[in-house]
Amino acid sequence: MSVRVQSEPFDFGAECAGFGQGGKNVGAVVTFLGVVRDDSGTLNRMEIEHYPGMTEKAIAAMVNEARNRWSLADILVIHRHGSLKPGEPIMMVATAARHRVAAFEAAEFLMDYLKSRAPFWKKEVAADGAEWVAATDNDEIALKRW
Amino acid sequence: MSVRVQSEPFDFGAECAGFGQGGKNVGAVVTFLGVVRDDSGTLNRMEIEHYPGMTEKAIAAMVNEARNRWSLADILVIHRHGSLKPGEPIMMVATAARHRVAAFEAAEFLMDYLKSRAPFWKKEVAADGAEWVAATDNDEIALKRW
Amino acid sequence: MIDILYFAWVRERIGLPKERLETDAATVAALVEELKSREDRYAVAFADTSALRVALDQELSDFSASLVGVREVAFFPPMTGG
Amino acid sequence: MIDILYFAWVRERIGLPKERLETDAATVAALVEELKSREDRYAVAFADTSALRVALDQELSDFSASLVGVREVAFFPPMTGG
Repeated sequence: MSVRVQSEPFDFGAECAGFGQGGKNVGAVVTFLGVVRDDSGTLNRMEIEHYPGMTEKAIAAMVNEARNRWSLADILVIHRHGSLKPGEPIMMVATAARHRVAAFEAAEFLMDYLKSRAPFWKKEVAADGAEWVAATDNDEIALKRW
Repeated sequence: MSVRVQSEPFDFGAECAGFGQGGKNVGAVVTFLGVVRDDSGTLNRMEIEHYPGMTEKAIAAMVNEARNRWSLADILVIHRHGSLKPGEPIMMVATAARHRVAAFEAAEFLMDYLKSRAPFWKKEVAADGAEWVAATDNDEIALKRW
Repeated sequence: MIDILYFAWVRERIGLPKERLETDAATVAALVEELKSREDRYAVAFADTSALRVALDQELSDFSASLVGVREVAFFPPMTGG
Repeated sequence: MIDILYFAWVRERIGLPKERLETDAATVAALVEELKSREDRYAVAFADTSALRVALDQELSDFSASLVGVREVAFFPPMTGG
């Protein structure tokens, strides 16, 4: 189990390469990568603010909850903060389990909770101004599934 | 969009490395890796038989169906056949989309269909004998979600 | 002439992966009856067709389907890919 | 003495990330009222507390919660990680 909160980029391919594949009882690995989108084509950068201390605690609590709910051989969460360019990796989640359903569900659970319960805030900085990304009702609705 | 049916191993990390990350409108990548499990600790190898010709057609049909149902920037499916050792990658699926829900759903849809609608058959060969893996009721139930 | 393919334990029970047959069977079910009457190994392989799947010209089908115009029939257990 | 932290647009509206305060406020809501009465920028930032979240000692809480024993209060908009 590993959680990293960092400003540095990470290498998604390298993180995926060996994840969860050591044990005899791992049959399924799911990974999720979040990337800075540039829908308008005018994005200069995305700035991600976070709450040092609380961030790590909140993610550790989600990871523990996932371990309680599903039988998981391994979990990896990486989330960046600071200034990111369009196309750069923001964060990733990886889960390893015996069966695909547990691996998928745990990854989606972690994503839904990271989205609206980990203290990160995104600001989109474009040529014509900066705007904080607003949380949506769907973010809260997604949590009701769990 | 890419589908590969092959006996050769593939490199999961290398496949993940650049997948779906070129475009401005990709915000989410989901990947799934299936690995040969060895629950009993006695597995010698897994033999995967397939139906050449039908396999490629069946997977292409699933990929097209996924593209119709979700807005996807990219899809990758790799499935091996032949003789595999415990711990070796069997297959992988990757999806890229604007949002995480589409990427997750499309990946799960493809997995559920690959599981019971692509013509592959697994045989577990252990020291004390060989056995064809049986399909389970859950495999069929999983399809009802879509 | 029709090509008949067998996979997984169907192939093992019948003892061959493929054969070519001249048949007048109008449906998959009729073809199965014809095969079962030939030899025991077919009777054993097709003993419970509810445990089997059939593909006609590489598309999943069912045992009541017509064989008119069909060039390739494949019999196999439920798939276990992924 | 209590540490008060502000994040995202709450930080921008108030104009600072952190301050230390001596307060007798018994609840988060009372602290918010005290802050709002100090200066306009607080009144603007806290105009609609339904758009805000609060954490007490780095755990999500709510505006009716007691401040007894609390060392660190943080105000911020709904999170947008992932």
